[in-house]
Amino acid sequence: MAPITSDVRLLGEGFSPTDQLATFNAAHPEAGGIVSFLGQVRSEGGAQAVEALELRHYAAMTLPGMEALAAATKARWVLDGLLIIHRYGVMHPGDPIVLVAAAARHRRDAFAAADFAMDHLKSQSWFWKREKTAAGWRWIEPRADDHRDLARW
Amino acid sequence: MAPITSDVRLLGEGFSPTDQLATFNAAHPEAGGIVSFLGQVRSEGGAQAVEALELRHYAAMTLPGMEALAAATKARWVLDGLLIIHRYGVMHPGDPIVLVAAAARHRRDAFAAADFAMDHLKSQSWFWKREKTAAGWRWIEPRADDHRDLARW
Amino acid sequence: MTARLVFLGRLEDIAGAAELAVAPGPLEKVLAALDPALAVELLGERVRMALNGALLGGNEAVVLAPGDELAFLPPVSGG
Amino acid sequence: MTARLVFLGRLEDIAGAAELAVAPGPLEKVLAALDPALAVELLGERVRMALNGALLGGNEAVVLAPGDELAFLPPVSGG
Repeated sequence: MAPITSDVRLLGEGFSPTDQLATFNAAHPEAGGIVSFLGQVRSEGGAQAVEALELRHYAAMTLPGMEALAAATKARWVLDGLLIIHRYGVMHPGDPIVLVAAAARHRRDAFAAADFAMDHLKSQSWFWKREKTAAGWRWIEPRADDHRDLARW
Repeated sequence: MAPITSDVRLLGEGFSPTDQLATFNAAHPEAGGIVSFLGQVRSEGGAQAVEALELRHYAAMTLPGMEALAAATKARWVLDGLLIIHRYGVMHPGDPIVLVAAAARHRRDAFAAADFAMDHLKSQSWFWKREKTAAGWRWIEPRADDHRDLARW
Repeated sequence: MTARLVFLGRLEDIAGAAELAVAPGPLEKVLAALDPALAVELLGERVRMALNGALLGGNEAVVLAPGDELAFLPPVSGG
Repeated sequence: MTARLVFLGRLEDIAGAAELAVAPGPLEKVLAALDPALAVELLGERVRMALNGALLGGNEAVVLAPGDELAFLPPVSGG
């Protein structure tokens, strides 16, 4: 069996999730199933609408942490490939923030791996987020949901 | 709140999963997360390799069943949009068979909806499959896994 | 006007056709007029029937009217 | 040669800079030289520290050597 490939990237510039996914799909013809998660900056109207979002990272820890998560994910499920792309910097509504894709022979492995990676990216990765609304910039505190999600694994 | 859109298609011709997903993503800027599942004909080597796969459907029941599944999925989770595309006919290694995508405000709804829809498409939809290997065409029996997957919901 | 039998999955290969026009009437009479090897397969316990697109429970007495479509559905094998 | 303090998330806004060069030495001495309002935030119970990229447990006596990088990490807020 060929070694499992994984591709983990921390990007300061925008990316095209569908181009990235097309490349990933093409690289894994042996996989019966590919699950992907795309997280994007929500477009919504109203006074509470987010006009911009900034994610800050810490060079010494954020990407190494993502790589450790990828290794843990691959160790836990039988995968053919794993892709994790995460943005940092200032983003606007509609911009992609995170793309995770897992390719596997069996559907259940692909779903669980993508779900696991997302729960850990959301709650344990070294990102700090602030949002800009009509009221100005505001730092976002961790959500209780994120910790509940993590307790599932 | 706008009515939830859903798009359910049974296709006799090939399709581009990434083009379909790009269109779906663009239609759901209000969703924070989009989960997709792509099932494709596996490319593998060896004497057991599948050279072709045929899915047959029953016009009176297959698409109506997929539409009922979409309705059940939308009723069970809070979604912004749902896409279900399924092929029938003869396919070859690398060809897409099924694409499911769920857009939701909350990540967990998107994951669960796509997972639920796939488990039901795999085990309860009106498709009959045969595979061609070096030994010729052979009809595929249901897998015990599919029934176990269904018992999760 | 005839009724139609529709054969799905491997039943189509056994029947040698996707559909067959038959004289209306009670199902047992319709089946009795078929090749016995095919009739045995159609009555297999894992084969379900649908009348005009609606799944039957299995205990109904089926009588085909002119224009009816009766489908024989072996277990599905997933997409 | 100095050591560096790195402030993440909202701590960067409070510090008014992403990094600060400081004289090496025991952490309590380094913090005593800072604006007290900033030092209080850095010592908040939800703020963790990492020395040269490795997370600290919280009970270590930290002494900064020349070239060390000590990061202050408030709770992460998810991607």
